[in-house]
Amino acid sequence: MALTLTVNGTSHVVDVEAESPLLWVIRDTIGLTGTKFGCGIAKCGACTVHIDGRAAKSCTTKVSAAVGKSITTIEGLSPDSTHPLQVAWTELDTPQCGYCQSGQIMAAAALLSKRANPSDFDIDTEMADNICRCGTYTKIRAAIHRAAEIAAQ
Amino acid sequence: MATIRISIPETAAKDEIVEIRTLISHPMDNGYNVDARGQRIPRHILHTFIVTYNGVEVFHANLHPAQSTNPYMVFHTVAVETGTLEFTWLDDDGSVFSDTRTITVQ
Amino acid sequence: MKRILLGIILVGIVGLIGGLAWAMRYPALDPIAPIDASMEFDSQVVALGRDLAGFGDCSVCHTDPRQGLEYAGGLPLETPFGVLYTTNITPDVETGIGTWSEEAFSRAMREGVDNEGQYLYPAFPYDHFTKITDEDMHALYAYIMSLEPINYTPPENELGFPFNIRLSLAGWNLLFLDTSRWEPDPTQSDEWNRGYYLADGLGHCEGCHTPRNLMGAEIPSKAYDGAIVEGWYAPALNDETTSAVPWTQIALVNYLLDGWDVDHGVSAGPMTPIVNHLYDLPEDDGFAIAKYIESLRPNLPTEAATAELVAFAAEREWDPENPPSYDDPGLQAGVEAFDDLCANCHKVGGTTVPLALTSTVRMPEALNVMNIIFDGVRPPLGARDHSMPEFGASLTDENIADVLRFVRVQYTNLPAWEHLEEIIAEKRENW
Amino acid sequence: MNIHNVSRRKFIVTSATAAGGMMLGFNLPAQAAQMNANPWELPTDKEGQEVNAWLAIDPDGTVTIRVGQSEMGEGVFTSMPMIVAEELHVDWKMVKAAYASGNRYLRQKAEDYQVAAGILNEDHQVYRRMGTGGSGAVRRSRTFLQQAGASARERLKEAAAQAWGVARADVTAKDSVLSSGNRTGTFAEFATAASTVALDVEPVIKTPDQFNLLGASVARLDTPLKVNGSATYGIDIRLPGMVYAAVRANPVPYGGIDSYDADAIMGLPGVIQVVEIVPGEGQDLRSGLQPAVAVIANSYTRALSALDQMPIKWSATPNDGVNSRDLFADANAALGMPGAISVDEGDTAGAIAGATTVVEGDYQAPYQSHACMEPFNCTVHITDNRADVYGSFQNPPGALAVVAEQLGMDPINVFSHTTFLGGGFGRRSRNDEPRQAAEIARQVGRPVKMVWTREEDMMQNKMRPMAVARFKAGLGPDGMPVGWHARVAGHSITAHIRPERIENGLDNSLLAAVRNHPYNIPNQLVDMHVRNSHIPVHYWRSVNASQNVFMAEQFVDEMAQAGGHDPLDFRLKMVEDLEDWSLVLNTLKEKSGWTTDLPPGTGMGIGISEEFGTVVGQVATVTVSRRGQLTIDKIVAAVDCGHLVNPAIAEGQIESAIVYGLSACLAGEVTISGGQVVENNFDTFKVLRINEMPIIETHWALTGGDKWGGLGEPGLPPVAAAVANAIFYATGKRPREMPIVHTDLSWG
Amino acid sequence: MAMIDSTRRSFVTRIGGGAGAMALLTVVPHPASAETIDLPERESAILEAAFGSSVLTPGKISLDMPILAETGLSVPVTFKVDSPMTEADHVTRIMGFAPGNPEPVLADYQIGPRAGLAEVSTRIRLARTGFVYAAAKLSDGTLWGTKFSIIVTLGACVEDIFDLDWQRDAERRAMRAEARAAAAAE
Repeated sequence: MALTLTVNGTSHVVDVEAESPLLWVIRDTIGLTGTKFGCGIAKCGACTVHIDGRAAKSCTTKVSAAVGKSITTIEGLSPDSTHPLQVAWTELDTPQCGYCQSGQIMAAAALLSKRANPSDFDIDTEMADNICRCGTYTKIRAAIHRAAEIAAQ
Repeated sequence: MATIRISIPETAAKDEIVEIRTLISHPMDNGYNVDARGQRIPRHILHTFIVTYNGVEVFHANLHPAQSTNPYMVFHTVAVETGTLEFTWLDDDGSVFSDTRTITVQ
Repeated sequence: MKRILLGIILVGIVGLIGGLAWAMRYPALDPIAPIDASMEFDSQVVALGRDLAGFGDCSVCHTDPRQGLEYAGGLPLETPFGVLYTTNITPDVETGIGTWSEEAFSRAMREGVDNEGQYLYPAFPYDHFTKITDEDMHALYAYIMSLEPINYTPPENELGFPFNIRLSLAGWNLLFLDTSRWEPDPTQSDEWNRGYYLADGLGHCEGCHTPRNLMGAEIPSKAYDGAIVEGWYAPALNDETTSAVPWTQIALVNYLLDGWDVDHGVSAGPMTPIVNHLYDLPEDDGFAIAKYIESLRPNLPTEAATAELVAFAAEREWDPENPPSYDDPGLQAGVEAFDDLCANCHKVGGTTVPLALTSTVRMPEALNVMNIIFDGVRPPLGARDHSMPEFGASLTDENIADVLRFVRVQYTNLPAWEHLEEIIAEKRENW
Repeated sequence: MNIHNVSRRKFIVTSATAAGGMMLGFNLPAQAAQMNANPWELPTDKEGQEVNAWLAIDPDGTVTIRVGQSEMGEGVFTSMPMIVAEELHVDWKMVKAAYASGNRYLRQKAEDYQVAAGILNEDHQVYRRMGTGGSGAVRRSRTFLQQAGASARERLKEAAAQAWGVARADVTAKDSVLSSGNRTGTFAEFATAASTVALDVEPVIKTPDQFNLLGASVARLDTPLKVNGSATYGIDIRLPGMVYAAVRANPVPYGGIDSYDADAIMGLPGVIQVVEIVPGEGQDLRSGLQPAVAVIANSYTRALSALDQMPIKWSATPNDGVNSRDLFADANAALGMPGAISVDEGDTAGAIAGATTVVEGDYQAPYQSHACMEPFNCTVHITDNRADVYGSFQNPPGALAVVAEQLGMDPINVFSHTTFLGGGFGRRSRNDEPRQAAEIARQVGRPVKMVWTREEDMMQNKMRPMAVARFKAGLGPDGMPVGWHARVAGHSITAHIRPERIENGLDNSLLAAVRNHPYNIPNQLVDMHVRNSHIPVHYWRSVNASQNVFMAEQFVDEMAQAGGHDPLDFRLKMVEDLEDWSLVLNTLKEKSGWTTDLPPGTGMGIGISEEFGTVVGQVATVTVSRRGQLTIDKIVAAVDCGHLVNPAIAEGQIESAIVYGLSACLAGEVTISGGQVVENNFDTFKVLRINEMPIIETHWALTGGDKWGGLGEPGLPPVAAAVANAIFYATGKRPREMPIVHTDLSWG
Repeated sequence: MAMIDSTRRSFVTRIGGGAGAMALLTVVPHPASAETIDLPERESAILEAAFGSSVLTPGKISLDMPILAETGLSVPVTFKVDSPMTEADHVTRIMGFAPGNPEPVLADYQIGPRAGLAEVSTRIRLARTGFVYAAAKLSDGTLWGTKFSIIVTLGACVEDIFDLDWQRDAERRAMRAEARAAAAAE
């Protein structure tokens, strides 16, 4: 059936089943492949997007539940990678293989909106949903602190 | 019993060169494979493949462990006369597999 | 919440009349010059103070996570008559309690009166802290005074008339404050008494787990019956408990120190910071508190009854091979929503606690399961691989109501939860 | 299990970057992307002038350097171009990267200047080595990449010299500028001439002391693409007219399909067809095609939901009864019998019999999964007599060969396009999946992207082998070993992939880090048993060393304790004639503040091993509560890989290997039940998360010289041993089994 | 793909811009620049026994096989000899060799004029990257040969993955053995 989704500020009319996972509508139907598929059961965080500013696992979110809401993906975080997190991520060369990093950055953005100056403990518990098999966690922690600094300036 | 598949034209013009394709199912254990305990699985292959045309040998292949599983062979012969071709494979364990085909030459 | 509002108004009137007479009772105490804690106190005492502050969870209320300035206060506490902001208790001279003498600190903790003699609001559990021994009070003071001073002035309290008049609290103290010192119960073991002291004093467990009367004070006759606090339900710890498997001392130690127990589930909500503090504290004290809490429920179910519930849990756990189905369309919608999301982990062969055994599913209030669906579960320090993602943005309110109805029916034989739609709407509104 | 903690009893955690060691400062501005989001395509739209197969120079001076290895996080898209740039004397800011073409690797032999310089011989392919594995990127490509840069540089100088009528020796090349006296010119100007000019003698490549770019922590070229979601991974490929395939094979690996009801789902939205994959007659299982069934639809989610709803009956297999318990019992039984001998020096049995003290220890490690973050996928597009295969390949020529074989096409007409890899860790050097995609594409007749669910990825994974080991040693009166016997029984990768290399049961790779430990023990006997099951196995990060070091280095600690030695000094004594091992151990001692005198519940442990030419030692500091809660507080690593190309990337690899190793030794494992994998997603397969991350410090202890060791994998094996040995000092208990979660660590 | 100029040794390839259309490639079997095809020792001994000599003149016989194989378990190969296959002038025997295999001989066919065409196809196993050789004996007793370089990818890294570690181990053990011997001598 035809549904209207607002992704990164632009609206898209998509002809998909209401119970399709939002992840695959974003990737296959709309074509934004920055949001990644990692597990399909909301346990790895690679598919994290924002729905009305809150972090959500798009692999287990029905597209029908996202209609009428503002969806933000990694491509929509900033037009030219100038979001403090993207600047900090680049400055510290945080990614290795990079596959999980879209999810990490989107989860970190949701964290920073809740906690402007997160401690290591805050980062550890809030980001525990996002797996990184390359083990870039030390850099992720440092980059979130750096992003908080940049945002504060 | 090993399944054998042979493709050969039924009829051919006199002295026409015909292509023959043969396939026989056989594990062709080359003696270098190992079992779950790492012990070599003894060699067990078809070592010879002979084709006779009305009794005359027209193709003779000595097969070696490098022959892939289910030996597949394509070769040619001259359709000299109507007759029967006999295809014979000889197995390490002494068993013999064979099949025949006839060809009519106008 | 409505009952508490009425209660406070009543108290205000009584307090006003009596208050004037009492006003002279609390003089202001002279401020002291700022002290260098490292010189003043022995490091062992400061370390003990840090542990005690852990048991009292002082930093939980006296820190606004959005700022991340520990002990500097500013955390808004929603109350029916307005918003209270926790105070800055760092030893900062200007904005904190840098000029408080130990006597002033001790008076505030025991009688709810600040350095200038002003009454403090009972949201600060001085009715429990009054039970702290002098030795512990000294250690707490030493620790607080050795904190990093942070110059931060929390926002003004937003209280309407007459509650902004602190004098009215004199009446509240008159009625409900018992400043008698804590006495061990001779009939119990030292371990039990240590647990009792920590739970009743610093731990102020009753602060959440005991219902309050109209005047907002804990009802002694209903100690540990369970109560709704800050949008969560603090479950009953006494015979009123609805947990399937009895809470043994070991189960309580696992839960209180590591934040999860194989027979009861993972801590969530306001309980997580508490278990995270206990995780760091001496294990013997953890065992002691568990001993005391265990004793709150003398009448245990028979082993057969427990075994039956455990069998029920195993039988009801979601089996991917043949999932449950219900004729009632509402429940069946709940089955579908559960299947897409929750059944990925909460299933036979999964690593989660069978849902029918978890305390949250068996509670009389749906608040906790609802909050967990909205906000997920952040992993406690003692069980770092036990976490659940937040699904608030992934589900519509209707989905959540369906799941709650289904969970209650599938995993318990207890009465259905009521007014789900209202609590979900309220949660969604200020989520 | 809990890892890392902020608390009184632990070390006070410093926030911000806790990575210590020699980390060069980062003063580099955020970079624009230095490659195409599709890394196999040109980074610029201009036709660069190719000087040789490795580099082309655009008119604006941009130099596109080809990368032979696959970028899966180990930074080859930065380190390989650095090696070429070092010799080329190009301005690094002008360097961009793109993958070398798998097809061209096939068609073109080694270039003349490489043969003339004696670096390659004429039968080598032009890009020499396009597989990525064995931590070999730098050490196996360095020479011909340096030669590519040097020969291009000298040709540019020769072209300028001829244009200016001067001797080549009077021309200098620096930061993309050629100059002689007052005359200057850019690389771009002389690129065309340089591509045809002939040199009588090829330049000699630099020695490490002459490096100036190599050794600097330049920013990674791929980072900008990885922070805005634009980097293309295999799973992201989108081709016009492409359809999607969701595939499922028998959960018991290599099991067959009894029946499936395609009609039941044909009517579902978007479903196009159902494809059955049948291995060719006699196609040896190692070649990868397993019986499977795929649903083709116009979107992946439709294909997958249709596949989930299609009734499929898997046929019974001879392996339905296989489970981990029996496999371990069978392997442990083998430890009682003499095995195939790999090392036999002196009279080990006699030495042990006559020893003052005898020490024994058994250990065990399970199957382990790669669990790359990017589940398996592959896209194949067949046109009349050409095929294009897109994917995250660790071995592009392999993928190309597999597609050619499956489609019966001449490999010349098959083109592999490697994307970024969402993790490889050895798993993606196996090409069974591209073969499956090719078979689907052949039947579908349209470009098709096949994507595996996480469950399929875990259940059909080619696992890190399981293994058990028994050690026995005799110590002399001075407590030092006089005889050492090690016996390992486990699943052999070689027996699975290249059985003909197993002679009378001996597979040396199964004994990595056991047969070639460096300890100076006079009498040594090392033997092994192959114990394979139907579970396919393949290379996993650091291969067998990942379990062998957990076992061997714990036994070294047991010998030290039995002999009354400090474990670190014990090791130092046995390697005092080895410069690199001694330097690493002494660096560890100093940097970690090594001590075994710690309060109960806290412990420090050591683990050290050498793999792919690199020595890595680690000291772990752990805390265990009385009830057995384990916290990994800190890991200090000391590394000797000889030289560093990019220290920041190198440090990232050590840290990455430590985290990957911790995931595999703390709680993550793969168990087999009913012939199939039990842990098929991240709810049951436990990996380390950020809240379990210890502090990690990496210190370089480089002995330089002609040592060029790998870095992607050697950092992994020591961590499990260091943690296990630390747990012994904290609790007195020795976790003899991986993962450690199986051992009750409660004490006191 | 950048424009590629011909270089002396490598094959001529003209590739359009980008990874787009490809001009047909000519793949010439490895030009045998040498006067004879020399086989490794093991193989030439067998050839000597079978053909009476191991001196092969390049030419007349060709090997048609892919230049790349993944597992090498089932590699299609066609042996083709340019011969009229008449009574007077025909091929009597064709043999194939793979030095990289555990056993040298790949194939051994005896044919004669009755074949009419000297062309045999089959599927063989190859263990590793390297050369495949083919030899033909004609009725006039002359011997002809060719060789073909093929890449086998799977298992390519099997043999060299631990090469550096085994070599380092061997050096250490040798050094220690020497030291022990020297110590014993004193």
